[in-house]
Amino acid sequence: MNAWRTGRILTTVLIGALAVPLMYGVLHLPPPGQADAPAHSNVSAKYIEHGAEHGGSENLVTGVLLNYRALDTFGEVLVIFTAWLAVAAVAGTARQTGHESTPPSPIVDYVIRMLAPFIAVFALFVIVNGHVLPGGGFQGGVLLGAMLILLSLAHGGEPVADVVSLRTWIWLRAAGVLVFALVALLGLPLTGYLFGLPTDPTLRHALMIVLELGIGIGGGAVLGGLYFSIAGVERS
Amino acid sequence: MNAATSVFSHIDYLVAVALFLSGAWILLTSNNLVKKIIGLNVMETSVFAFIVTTGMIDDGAPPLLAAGVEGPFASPLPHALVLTGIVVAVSVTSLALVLVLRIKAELGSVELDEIESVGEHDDSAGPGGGSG
Amino acid sequence: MSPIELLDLVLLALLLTCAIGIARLKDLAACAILFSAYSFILCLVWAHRGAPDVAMTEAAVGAGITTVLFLTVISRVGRREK
Amino acid sequence: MTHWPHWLPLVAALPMVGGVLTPLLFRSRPSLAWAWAVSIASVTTLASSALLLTLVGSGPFSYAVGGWLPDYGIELQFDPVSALISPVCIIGLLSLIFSRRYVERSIDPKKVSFFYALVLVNLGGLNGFMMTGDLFNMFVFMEIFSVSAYALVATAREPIAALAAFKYLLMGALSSLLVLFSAGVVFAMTGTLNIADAASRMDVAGPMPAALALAALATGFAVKAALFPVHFWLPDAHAAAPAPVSAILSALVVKAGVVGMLRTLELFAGAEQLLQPLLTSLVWLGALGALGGALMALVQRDIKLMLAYSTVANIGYIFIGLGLATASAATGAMAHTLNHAVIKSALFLAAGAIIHRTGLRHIDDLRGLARRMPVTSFAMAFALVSLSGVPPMAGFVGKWQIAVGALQAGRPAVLAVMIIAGLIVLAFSVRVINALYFRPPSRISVASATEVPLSMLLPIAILTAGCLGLGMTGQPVLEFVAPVIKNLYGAVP
Repeated sequence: MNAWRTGRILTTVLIGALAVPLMYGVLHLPPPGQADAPAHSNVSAKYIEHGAEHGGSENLVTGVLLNYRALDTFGEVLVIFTAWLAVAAVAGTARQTGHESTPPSPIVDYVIRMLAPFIAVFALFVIVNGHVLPGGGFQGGVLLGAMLILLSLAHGGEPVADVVSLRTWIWLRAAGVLVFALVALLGLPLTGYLFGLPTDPTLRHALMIVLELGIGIGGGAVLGGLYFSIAGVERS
Repeated sequence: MNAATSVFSHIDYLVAVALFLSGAWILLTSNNLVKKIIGLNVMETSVFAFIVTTGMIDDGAPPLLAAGVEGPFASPLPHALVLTGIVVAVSVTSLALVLVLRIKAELGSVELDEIESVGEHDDSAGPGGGSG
Repeated sequence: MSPIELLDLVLLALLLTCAIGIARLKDLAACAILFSAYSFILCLVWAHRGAPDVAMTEAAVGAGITTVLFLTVISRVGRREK
Repeated sequence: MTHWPHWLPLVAALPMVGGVLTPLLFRSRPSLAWAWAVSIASVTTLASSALLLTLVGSGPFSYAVGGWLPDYGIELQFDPVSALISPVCIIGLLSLIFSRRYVERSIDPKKVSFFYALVLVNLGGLNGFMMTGDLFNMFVFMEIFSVSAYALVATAREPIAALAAFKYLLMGALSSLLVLFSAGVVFAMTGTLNIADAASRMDVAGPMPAALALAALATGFAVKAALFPVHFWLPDAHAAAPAPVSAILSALVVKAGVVGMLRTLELFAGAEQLLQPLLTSLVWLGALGALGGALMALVQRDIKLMLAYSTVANIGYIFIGLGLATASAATGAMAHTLNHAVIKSALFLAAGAIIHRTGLRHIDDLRGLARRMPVTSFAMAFALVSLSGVPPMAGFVGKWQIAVGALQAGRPAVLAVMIIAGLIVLAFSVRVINALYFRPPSRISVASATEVPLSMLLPIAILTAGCLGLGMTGQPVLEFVAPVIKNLYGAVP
């Protein structure tokens, strides 16, 4: 066992030694919160200045995500779908029977069933109001995913995974990527660039809502799918 | 700006780096695969904390241009980066957990030393064994 | 030292204790729950830092989904770290 | 065809969307999934060759995604470094063609459409990573091809594959974190994520944070490229993966780390005093990697492990070239990045064909195979000769330029290490050729083996022809890559 013990001590010393240059380097960065630091005076200043009319949304973060740096968000939506692809490729979609999950107490069951619609409405609200209030596609998607997991905790997973066929689940999970790809292609005729949103406010607003819904529903379905695969309740 | 105030003004960066290193310590020294993944998550959230802090501004408002809100706005770019990063972290974590489930099913354990000792016995056939 | 800055320091200290707690605890379920608390505190810190979007996502993902995934795997893999 | 710039983002987006559609459309029809994947990959290859012609014709060009200029949005750029996209597409297409028969036996039929989807998404991520000029966008594309690579390693049926994928995942996640951390530091220093813009503002923030960002970025990409001290995740992952995946990993995914290191040098070109220690450490780590990788390859009994360690050795060669920072060494390194991709994918596909037919992985068990599988054995032997750097072949071009660069930079010790490593590579190549051709068969499955079908032989044959072809056309490749040197190293001796 002492080999393992010395290994631990060695790593502790290595990480302790690593701390010094890291902290020293970070100390020389401009202090956080300084108004004239480069972080606020370069690209971010331009976002804040022209955010509303260019980005098309008061919530600048949504403007950055969907308009200025749309390729990042497309990559992002693809990563979350690839995670489900990976989990399905490794774990397979066969339903693991044999491990019985203890049924929760009726109180928990009732409360979750009561809460679920409110979470869904709140998630939809967060998705649709992503350009005015803090929120957006990701946050809504995560809330939808959390609702799916809560429901499957209450009902033991199988009924929730069986609410729609696996085929529909996969289409829902790919919603984010497909919607984003369509809107990106649409950008070509409208703005002459891929991933470009038109400058006409109402059309841009509509496209952003479509993007948010796609990301939200896609993200929620994928996160639900990840839980189904890990808990072994995915439909085969 | 003597050393004391500079350390105090950079406290957020220092805490983020400290969390990064503690996450690295958990990742490197833990023997249990699930514990390693938790350490990986601690590291990831610490890098996100660092990036959000770069966008922070003293008594500034969140980057929402609602009517009537002035004053310096926090920089929206780091928030967009961290949103993307969080979802990447979930993806990597869920793949890692599924791999752990498969390792447990096929190699019988999630403790690294037990798995390695299993590895030694049938190493004569090389990692691939007979099949392609 | 305005009370808000004091609160910040307390939250940062709590973050560090959570990380050390995760490092030292042998019981994986406790580590997962500590990680959930760690995410919540991080959500509070970011909400104060003027980043509501990120705070909301971190709370829902870090404390919600990741912890549930950990607990599901721990329940099937074994709770005690050797 | 007039220069249509929109091919640039499409070369990345098309395989990704094609990959996402694969499980949707063909989950229960594996052969259709294969046909779909091959058609998507071939369209992408045509697009990338169109881009290559534009680059050769009218020089590097950039593309503002969404119409936003770099000071607002993300800028994609197509320069000789990102010209690696066309070999990526070609090798990806050939691996996909090869994997039809191979996958039928080695992967569970229900997961075949997921396999092809992951390969397409991986190729799309690689294309995107090599063309983007934005630090955070590089991180996102890096995650895309990394997550799909971890899963592809784990699609193999052996139990060891899951553990190898897990170790690969931990190291890959660590390297992505370091890249993200340095993107955060660069943003805090310069306020922008665009590489060209950040490079021009780098000196405003003083040397210390720049050194931190450089160290984190270089370490992150060194781990992704499996440079010497942080290479230990590669052999198990590349050996345990299915053969077409090993070809894609060793030939392409590892080269993304090299391209990342080139972007790092581009970002910090202004700060010479910071770059000097990095370049010298790259030379020595590369030299140790070349020697260590070759030695480990020599002692391996499993052919795929041998090829995996030889990848570590060749990555060592490439980083020696980048570290020496002379014009000929750096162009040699970039040429070797391309040549090694072609050689190593030919070797892994040939090894996959042998394993597919005989089920044997040990070199000693493959004795006398040449009589039963003439074409595959000839391809394996031909590519091994090319790997050891015999003159007219592709392996020689890069190594010779790096050796000349080592002499120019006055580093005879490095040259000595390269020669020793080259001899060791020759030794294990001769050992395999000797086993294949000059020894009587010792296994029934070798004696009864038959040649693999055409869909596996064609890609091997094309890549083997490339081993010679790239050797012949070495000079134009070197001239093609030369203009990048100036903005990598600034003034270069």
